[in-house]
Amino acid sequence: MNTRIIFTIIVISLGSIAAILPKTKTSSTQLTADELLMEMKLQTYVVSTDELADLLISNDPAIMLIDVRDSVAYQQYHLPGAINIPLKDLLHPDWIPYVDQISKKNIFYSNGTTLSNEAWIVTKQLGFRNNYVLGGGLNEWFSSIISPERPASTDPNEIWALYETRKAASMYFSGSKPAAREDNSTILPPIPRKKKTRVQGGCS
Amino acid sequence: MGPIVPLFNISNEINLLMAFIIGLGFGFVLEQAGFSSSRKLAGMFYGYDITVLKVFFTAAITGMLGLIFLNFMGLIDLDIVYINEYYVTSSIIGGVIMGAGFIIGGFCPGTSFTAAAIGKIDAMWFVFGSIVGIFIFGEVYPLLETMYMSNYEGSVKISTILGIRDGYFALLLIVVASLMFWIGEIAEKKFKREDIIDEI
Amino acid sequence: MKHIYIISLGGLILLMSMFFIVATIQANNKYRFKKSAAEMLDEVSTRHHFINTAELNEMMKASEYVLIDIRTPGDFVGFHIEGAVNIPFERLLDEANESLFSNSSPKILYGKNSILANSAWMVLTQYGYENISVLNGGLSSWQEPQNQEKKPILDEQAAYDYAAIMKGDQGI
Amino acid sequence: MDPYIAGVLLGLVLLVSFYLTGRGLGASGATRSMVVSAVSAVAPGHAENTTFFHKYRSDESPMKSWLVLEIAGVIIGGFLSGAWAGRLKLKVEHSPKITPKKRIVMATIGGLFFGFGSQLGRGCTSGAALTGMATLSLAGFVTMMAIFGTAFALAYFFRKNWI
Repeated sequence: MNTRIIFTIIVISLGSIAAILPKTKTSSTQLTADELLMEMKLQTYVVSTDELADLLISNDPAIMLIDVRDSVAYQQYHLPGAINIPLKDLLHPDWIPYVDQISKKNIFYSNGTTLSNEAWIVTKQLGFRNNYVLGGGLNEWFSSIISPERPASTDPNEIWALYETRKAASMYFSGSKPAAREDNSTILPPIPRKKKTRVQGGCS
Repeated sequence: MGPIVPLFNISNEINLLMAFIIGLGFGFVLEQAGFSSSRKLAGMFYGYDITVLKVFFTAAITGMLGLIFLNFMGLIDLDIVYINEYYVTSSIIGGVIMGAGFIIGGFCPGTSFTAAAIGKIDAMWFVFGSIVGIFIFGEVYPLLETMYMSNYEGSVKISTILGIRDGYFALLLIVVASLMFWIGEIAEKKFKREDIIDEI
Repeated sequence: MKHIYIISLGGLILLMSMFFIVATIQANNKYRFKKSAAEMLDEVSTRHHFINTAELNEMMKASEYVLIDIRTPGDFVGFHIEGAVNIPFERLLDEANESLFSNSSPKILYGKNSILANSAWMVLTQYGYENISVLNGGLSSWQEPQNQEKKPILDEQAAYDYAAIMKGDQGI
Repeated sequence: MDPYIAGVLLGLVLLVSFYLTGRGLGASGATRSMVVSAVSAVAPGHAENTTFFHKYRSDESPMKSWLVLEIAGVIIGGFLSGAWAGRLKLKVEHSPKITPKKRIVMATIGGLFFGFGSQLGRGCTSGAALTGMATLSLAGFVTMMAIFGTAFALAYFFRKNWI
């Protein structure tokens, strides 16, 4: 038995193993299972409605609201300045520059939290950063900001203070519409995230 | 998780040190394989010594299987590993010119360095020739620029083009290479040149 | 020619030992994404994994099912659906639970509502586990069973007529 | 050394290179670095005006380029191996049918072709073909087939040089 035969046997067997290996993709941006669960548990990616109201009132240019509901629901009502990326189109090449970028803070929202949460998990798996979720979604937005519940007179001062802020925010959003941010055509695609670049190599 | 240098922001000095050590291994193996002899290299095209074919394909298969297994085991991120860019026209024309250079000169750049290192004078002239060749290319580059840049296809993998998984393609290549080794060894017996083999 | 055998044998042993070393590293790193993001998106869009209370009742009549409560142990002790086991969300991927999830019998996840349970479902599905469902609406829908259809996600139902409120048709 | 074992070792060197630095092996790029820095040193104005030299000109010394360091390793590694095997000897290797002078001319012409082709093809046998094949890149396979195909096709015309 010469070297060629030994070599052939070894590489053909290794090659057969390679051919039957399940298709897996190793990515350096992948979170470990524990990190993923921890982040979900701690809800670090959730923006509360009060925080969002603050950001919108201060006209923070660094936030981008993304409505992940279908376009009918978006047409009927959407938050000021929001763009519409229905969940099923999230990974459409046209939208990738919006969800995979570094210049803005993307906030996904839907009626509740389920759809936006799913959008976040999908983008997280791909290693996209700067994506957040509006906790409670539009339902929470309306119940807490647009029509805040009047606290009982016996409630402590902090709750009253919160109520007053919310009431002011409510006036802001239902009164004069911030029309400047309404026109979608003026929203430019954000700066794409610097991709993990391939190493320069070969003879160049 | 590899590749280590780009992922862990290793300093350039360490990277260069790694380059030197990798080069040591590269040069040692090339010389040990007998690639410092132009007549051994050229033997492949006349059938009396197919060492080039054996070493070249064995190395490519080993590297390929290694990358597939490393990726499967989660030890390397193939999105970062360099994949050659494919410019159809210039790859083919460049390859044809290099092929002509190979049969005329009897070396390729890597082997010419090892051969020059052990004192082959023809290899030193080959290195000189390649320096001149690159200089000429630099001078005539404006004339060739359109051709150099035409038909760009990106960093495309052959398995993607064929629409099969990397593993299948590797197995296919291994089977083809094994057949080539077998035929090559038959050719080695048929075109045997004792005089040349003794000399190199 | 004898040394060739020795060299190839040595090489083979080296290769095998490397393979084993790497294989053990792999064993420690078993949680890898088995489904791509696009596949997950498709799967999520079909929403076959949401079940309502009626379906849950139906499933609980069969002998083989695992009902998993992902809330904290404290909440679990307070109240839980009969027959449920408690695996707090952050412990889902612990080694001890691996056999439970790789089992082929149907598994139902529930939490306070369906949001965290849905996250759990997505993580487990990404890691390749199958035959897992989520109780639509979670424990709140179990405690107050409404006449619910399967499809509309309870959490995603609009609680208000947003457009009307914003137009000022309805008083705030 | 047995070619198959040498091949496996070369493959392992390639793999180590991929694992550590994410790039494969290369050779002609080092020569280019040297040419570019030589031109920049001798005729800085010319280097500035020529697109090609300008493109690859870097402010760092050429001795800080990855490929140049790698090739320095190749030369030393080759020398060590030659010393170990007792192959160190100044000589011109040629077929008995040609004179050493003709062999040197041929080697220089071959080098000229290889240098030119490696720039056009973006890499030589090691940088484009070997590394490219290991990463399953289409460019690697095309370049490899073009090199070996042409060499086989022209082998007949240059048989005197070798056999």
